[in-house]
Amino acid sequence: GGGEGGGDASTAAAVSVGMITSQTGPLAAYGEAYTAGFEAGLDYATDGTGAVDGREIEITWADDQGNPDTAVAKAKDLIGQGTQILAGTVVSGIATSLAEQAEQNRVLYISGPAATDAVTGVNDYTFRSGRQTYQDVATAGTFIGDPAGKKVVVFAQDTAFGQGNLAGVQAVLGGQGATVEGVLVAEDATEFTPFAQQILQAAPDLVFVAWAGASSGAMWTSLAQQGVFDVAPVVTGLGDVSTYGAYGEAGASISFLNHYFGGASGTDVEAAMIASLEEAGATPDLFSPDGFVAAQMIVHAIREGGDTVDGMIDALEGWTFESVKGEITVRAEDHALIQPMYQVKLVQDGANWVPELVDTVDADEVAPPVAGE
Amino acid sequence: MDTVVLLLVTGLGLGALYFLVASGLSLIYGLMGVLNFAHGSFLTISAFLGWEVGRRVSDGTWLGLGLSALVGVAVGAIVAAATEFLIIRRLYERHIEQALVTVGLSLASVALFEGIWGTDPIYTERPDWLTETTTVLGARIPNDRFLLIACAVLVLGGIVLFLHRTRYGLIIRAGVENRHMVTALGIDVRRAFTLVFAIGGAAAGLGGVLASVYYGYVSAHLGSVLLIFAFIVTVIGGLGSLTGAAIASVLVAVLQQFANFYLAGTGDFVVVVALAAVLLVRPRGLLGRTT
Amino acid sequence: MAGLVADDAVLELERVGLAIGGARILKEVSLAVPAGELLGVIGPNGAGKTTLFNVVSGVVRPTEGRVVLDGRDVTREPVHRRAAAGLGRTFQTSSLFPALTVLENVRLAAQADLGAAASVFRTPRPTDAATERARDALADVGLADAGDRLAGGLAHGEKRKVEIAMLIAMEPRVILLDEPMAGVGSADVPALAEVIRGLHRGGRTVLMVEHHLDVVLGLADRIAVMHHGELLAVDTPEAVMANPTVQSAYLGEGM
Amino acid sequence: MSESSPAQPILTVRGLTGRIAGQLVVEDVSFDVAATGVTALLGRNGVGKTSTIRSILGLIDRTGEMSLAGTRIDRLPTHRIVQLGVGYVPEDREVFGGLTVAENLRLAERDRSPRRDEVRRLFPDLHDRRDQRAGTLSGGQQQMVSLGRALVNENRLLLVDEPTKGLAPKIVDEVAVALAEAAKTVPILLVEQNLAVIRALAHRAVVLSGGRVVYDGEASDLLDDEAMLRRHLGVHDAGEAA
Amino acid sequence: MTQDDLTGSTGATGTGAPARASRRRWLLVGGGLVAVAALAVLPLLAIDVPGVLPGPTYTPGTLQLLAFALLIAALALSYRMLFGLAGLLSFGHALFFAAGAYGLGMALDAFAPSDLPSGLAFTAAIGVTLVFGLVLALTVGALALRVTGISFAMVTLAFAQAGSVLIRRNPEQATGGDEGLALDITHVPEGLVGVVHTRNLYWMALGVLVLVYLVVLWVERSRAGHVAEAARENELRVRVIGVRPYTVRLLVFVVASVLAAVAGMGYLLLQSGAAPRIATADFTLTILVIVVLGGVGYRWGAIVGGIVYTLLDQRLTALAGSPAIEALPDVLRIPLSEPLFILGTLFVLVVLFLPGGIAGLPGRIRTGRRSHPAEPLETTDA
Ligand SMILES: Nc1ncnc2c1ncn2[C@@H]1O[C@H](COP(=O)(O)OP(=O)(O)OP(=O)(O)O)[C@@H](O)[C@H]1O
Ligand SMILES: Nc1ncnc2c1ncn2[C@@H]1O[C@H](COP(=O)(O)OP(=O)(O)OP(=O)(O)O)[C@@H](O)[C@H]1O
Ligand SMILES: [Mg+2]
Ligand SMILES: [Mg+2]
Repeated sequence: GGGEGGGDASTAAAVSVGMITSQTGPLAAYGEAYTAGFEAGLDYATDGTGAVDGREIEITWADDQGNPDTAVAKAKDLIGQGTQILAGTVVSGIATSLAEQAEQNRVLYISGPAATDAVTGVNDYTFRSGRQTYQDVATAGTFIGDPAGKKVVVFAQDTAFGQGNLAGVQAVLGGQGATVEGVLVAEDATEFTPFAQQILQAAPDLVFVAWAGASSGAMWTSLAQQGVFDVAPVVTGLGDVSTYGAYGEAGASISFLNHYFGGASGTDVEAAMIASLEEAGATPDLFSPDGFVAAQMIVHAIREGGDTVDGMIDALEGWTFESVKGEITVRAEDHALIQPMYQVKLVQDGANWVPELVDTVDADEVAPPVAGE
Repeated sequence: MDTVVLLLVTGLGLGALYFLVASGLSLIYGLMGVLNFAHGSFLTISAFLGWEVGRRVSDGTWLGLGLSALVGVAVGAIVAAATEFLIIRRLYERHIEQALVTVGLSLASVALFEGIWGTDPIYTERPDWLTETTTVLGARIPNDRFLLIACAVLVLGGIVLFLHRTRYGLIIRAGVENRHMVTALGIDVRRAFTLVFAIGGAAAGLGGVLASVYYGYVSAHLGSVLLIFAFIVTVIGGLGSLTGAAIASVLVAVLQQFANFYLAGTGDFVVVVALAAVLLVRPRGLLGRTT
Repeated sequence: MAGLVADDAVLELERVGLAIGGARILKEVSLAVPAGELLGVIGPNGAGKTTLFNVVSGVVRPTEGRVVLDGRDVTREPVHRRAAAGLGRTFQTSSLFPALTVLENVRLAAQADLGAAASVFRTPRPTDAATERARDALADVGLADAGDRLAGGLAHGEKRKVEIAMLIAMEPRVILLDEPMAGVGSADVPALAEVIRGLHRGGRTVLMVEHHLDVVLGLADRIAVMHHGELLAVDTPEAVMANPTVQSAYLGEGM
Repeated sequence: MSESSPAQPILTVRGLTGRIAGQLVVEDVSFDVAATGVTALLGRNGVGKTSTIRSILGLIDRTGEMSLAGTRIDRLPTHRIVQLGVGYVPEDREVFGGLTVAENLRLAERDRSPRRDEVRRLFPDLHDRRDQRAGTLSGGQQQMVSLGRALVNENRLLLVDEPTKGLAPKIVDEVAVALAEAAKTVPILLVEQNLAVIRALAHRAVVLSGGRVVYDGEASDLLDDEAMLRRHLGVHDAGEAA
Repeated sequence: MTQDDLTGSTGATGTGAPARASRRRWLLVGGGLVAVAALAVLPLLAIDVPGVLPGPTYTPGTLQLLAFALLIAALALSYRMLFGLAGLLSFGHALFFAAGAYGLGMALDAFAPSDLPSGLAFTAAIGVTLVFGLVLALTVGALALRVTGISFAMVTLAFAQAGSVLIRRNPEQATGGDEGLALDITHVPEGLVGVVHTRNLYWMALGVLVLVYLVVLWVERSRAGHVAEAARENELRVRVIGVRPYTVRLLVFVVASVLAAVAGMGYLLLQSGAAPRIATADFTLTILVIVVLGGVGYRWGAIVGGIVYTLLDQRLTALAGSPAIEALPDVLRIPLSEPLFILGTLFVLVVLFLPGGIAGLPGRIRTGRRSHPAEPLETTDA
């Protein structure tokens, strides 16, 4: 640690950063990957000192338990104790609550892997460190070449996540001339066979599946059983390592869009991150870059921000930097994080399934339109 | 046409799963007045242990599945009997407290399962035949639905016979009404009640293993997902009526399928409306006793 | 059938019948009870006496016939409406609110006519009218000191008395008593009989099912005899006792 | 009629104390039930007669010493006591309303060869209603089921709590006859408010007052002594209800 | 159902020796006032209770936690009235809490574009939400109360489930679905926004609790309360006295539900948003757990339960992540690092060995007696 930088430390006060993420609760595994990525990023951005220009970064970790009430309470506690920067959370609902707190209390907030589009452009104080739903959807669009005249069926759960994906596809691919049809399934539904039938009846050119949660195994089985893979390419987002086995036999037939998997980008920064992660006994995973980027942004904000929120916002807006996935830009207008995405397939390796990169999708190609315009 | 067949048969399959959970629930409630919120946990633990054993012996084969089922049934019965013996028994006839204890148990056990097996679902292997389909009247029906239906029918028949053909059945039915009087006739009623829990737990255990086949995973929340519907089915069928629970299971599941498909995913709402409607017309459920 | 009905009848049954799943439990029971009468109802076990009371009080709806209270057809009215119209009853097995105190039990009955909706939320006071009425009613049955005990902890005979006290506090005009003496110790029978006589003397109409014949004979103006769901006879105590069917079906040899 | 000498009571109760919810309902009660005939347990409403019987059976918390034919029963659970040969007719009938009459009786059968014919002879009405649910029976009919359940087995002792409550006079006679007949073979502890029935059946009487025994002796001595009746039972007219 | 050990006083038994009773009453009133006053000055003091509170009592984090606890206590109190007094075991109480939170949130959203004066718009939003809660309660209550006992529980569960699904479905983008609803602060008084004003939010929560307490007290002491209590014991008997239990129950149900909605509104303001979690059956179960933990027999039991539960939940989570636990062997570490496991187990133990809940503890110690109010699950219906 760089704790003993005597003279400097006495002139420049420490900066307190509040990290709120799931340590327990349903998304604890994501929280863990994010946390590991953050530690690696902090190491990288501060050259292992944990300090910026001699100023110690004091990090307080708080567990949101996947519960917005807890998260808000923790945030208020942290803000009350003088925290200037908040970051974190995998849970979209918590991210929007924290964004709200950031605005009410004028602190900087850098949201975690939560994918909701709502965080982009929500207010001046809120930034993001991961990708957003729109980027996922746009990546899916890259699988059918020219969408004009094609028919796309979105198969999703009838939740904010699923609806967001449908809206995204309508905006992205519909905007490019595709006919988009949604097959939305009640979140609690357990029987997907009839819906697989419904997809078949629609005679699609591309099936986009946006699914979260435990029922995905049963869902994929149903699609395979009813022969959906025989009629059109099926695209979906590739989740974290633990889900690779969830697709069963169907895994080989699915075209995956992907935010990140270990080894996807091959950049130097990635190599540094993986080395750092492995040293800490962790493995790179879907949300490792989000944590890494968050650390980079925080360090940058402290370094250039002049200790005021407005200064930090100014420092981050429009900032372009090298990160795990390559070159990343914080768009000034709405704080969207412009970054490349990946096309991936799963291949069987013994008893396991492993991802294999098919193509990298340019950051600009999948950049969301400016929010609020 | 084939869509209708598909909806019907898959509805029956789902109904079978509901029934496997509801049968134990209904039995325990009807006979002992205990609203058992821990029933979902019986199911979950059976599914987990069944899976652990099955995969170690022979993953994804009939032998493995058979073993899982056996272990599931045994675990369900033992855990349920132990629950009754160690906890419920101390609160005989204090029905509210009994229900409360089971609430506490279910909260604690789900947390414990999460601690042991993690929060993510664990995907399971099953025999190939079960992942294939059979075409019935043009509809491609997944084979595991047939397995579910067959098991549910067997369980229904078995329990009905037990209750009406055996002395234990008689004791249980009497003990529900007036435990003191049954003991005053020289019968150790507590043993009968433990037995009821064991039977209910065994049905849930089988349900747990089959649920893991149906969903393709085991997770700490497997039981809670099914429990609410099992409750609804139990009430619609008439508390304590096994046949009622069976009929209601099928009705609810089929209704749910059709509503989900044709009425824009409104299956859950339709079930709620059905529950309210049935209770308003027949406050004691379809086959509930009318005294 | 109107001819049967006396002008001053407060309670009339017109060809009341009840069938449950093929079993005819009441058959064409017609009866008119004039105001102020104490009518004893006797009959063998299972004759349908309790069922008759259930039909009159609205707990069970008859499958045939009409129940007329004060000239008004109440056959389709629910229990609480009939009670509010002045019909009180007790049950064959005591039925109190076990977790409330004796006084609270009786006070509930006293304040049953809650009056205007606004008064529903009014807080009862130790001194309000309903409480006074409840205390008086308890004193009438000799339980003045038992007000603070929990009703669930009373012995059988005491429960019976509390039930009567609840009736007194309700001030109904027509009262149905289902075996008020059952389980009451011989020592207390005369006192309880006196209480019932008092109920009646106040001008109320009382119907009483009772197997204690001496009590019935001592109190009743007329006696109705039921057998197999039918009304065999309604007559003066002397005439009923002399009736040979009553002798054989109900009284037996006597001890 | 006396395998065991009359000096050997079938049931001895010493220092029995019973509580319901912590409240004392039976206090230091001691008495014997003779090995033959009917012993009456008397007292005014609420003195604890029912509670005494229920304590003997272990249906409420109790302490004290009790033996049935020499076997200590104060630590046994209810069902074990009953299995020693005790028949119980509870105060409020307590039939199983959801079961049929036949099922109620079948449930009570403990013996290898239960005395079904006996019960059928005593209560022919029950036989006709064997498939009716007991909950729909009239009060008196339920009382018969309750008695039938006790009489269907061979017993060493019957505990009978107010068997004639709510019965029509004719049935009261019949029940009394049935009990008298039963008493020829099995000793009975009988709680009863109807003094006429007591007079006809009981040999001995135990009177409770305030949870304690205040009289223990010959039934006839008690019934013939007006002063004692008045004092213990509050009865003014001993010849009542004759 | 035996009512053997019914000794728990529900507080509605106002008889007894009048002089002693009135002295007791004054003591209680005085004690209550002191307690409220003590709670009210907490934000001005710096009391630090390590291990129980996250920091000194004036800090926003602690005040936020305490305010949350007070609102949960208010909700529990309203539930106790339903369950403890009227014996109505509802599994849908969360629905009304959510109705308050989401109702106010959506109303504020709807009024946001209007240029009404803020004070007026805020009041109007509250008014609209109250009416919404009332209508919802009347509708659900009128239907659900047609049945009793477990069936009632299931109908309320089903309605709450429908409400929960509806909220998660995010119809017309109105509820925010899984992501929850953010509070639109356009018309919210400035004093209730931001961490610097956490103190005001705390006082608001305290105000809600006091309000709910007074209303509950009033209902329980009223004739309607007595009838509801009696109907819990023996429904047919109440009808024979001439009262329709349905009406009284509906009354209690509606009052309890509207109170829950009031607590829900407080929750929205405190949290600056609403999450779908508060509409789930699990949340109702949590309230039930709180009420029982505190002691069904006592009004203040619900309050104590609410506060204890919230603090415990928070502290156990802190404990679960602590190094001390991490160092334990698996058999101990796994259960101990799951706060819900500990809470669930604790709850089971309380029900088994402490039937009166926390509030019953003093009485038990005093008399050495068991006391637990038992509610008949299935009321008599003919
Ligand atoms: N649901 C039912 N099904 C068949 N029979 C029934 C039903 N309900 C009541 N009964 C019969 O109706 C008859 C009348 O019963 P009720 O209780 O009115 O008799 P009662 O005259 O009050 O007798 P008791 O003096 O013994 O109380 C009885 O024979 C009873 O068995
Ligand atoms: N469940 C109970 N809870 C509290 N006290 C009770 C309970 N049951 C009975 N008691 C009390 O125990 C005492 C004895 O009651 P018990 O029923 O044994 O009297 P009894 O002699 O059988 O009266 P009866 O002649 O009326 O049947 C009564 O004073 C009563 O208050
Ligand atoms: Mg009768
Ligand atoms: Mg008695």
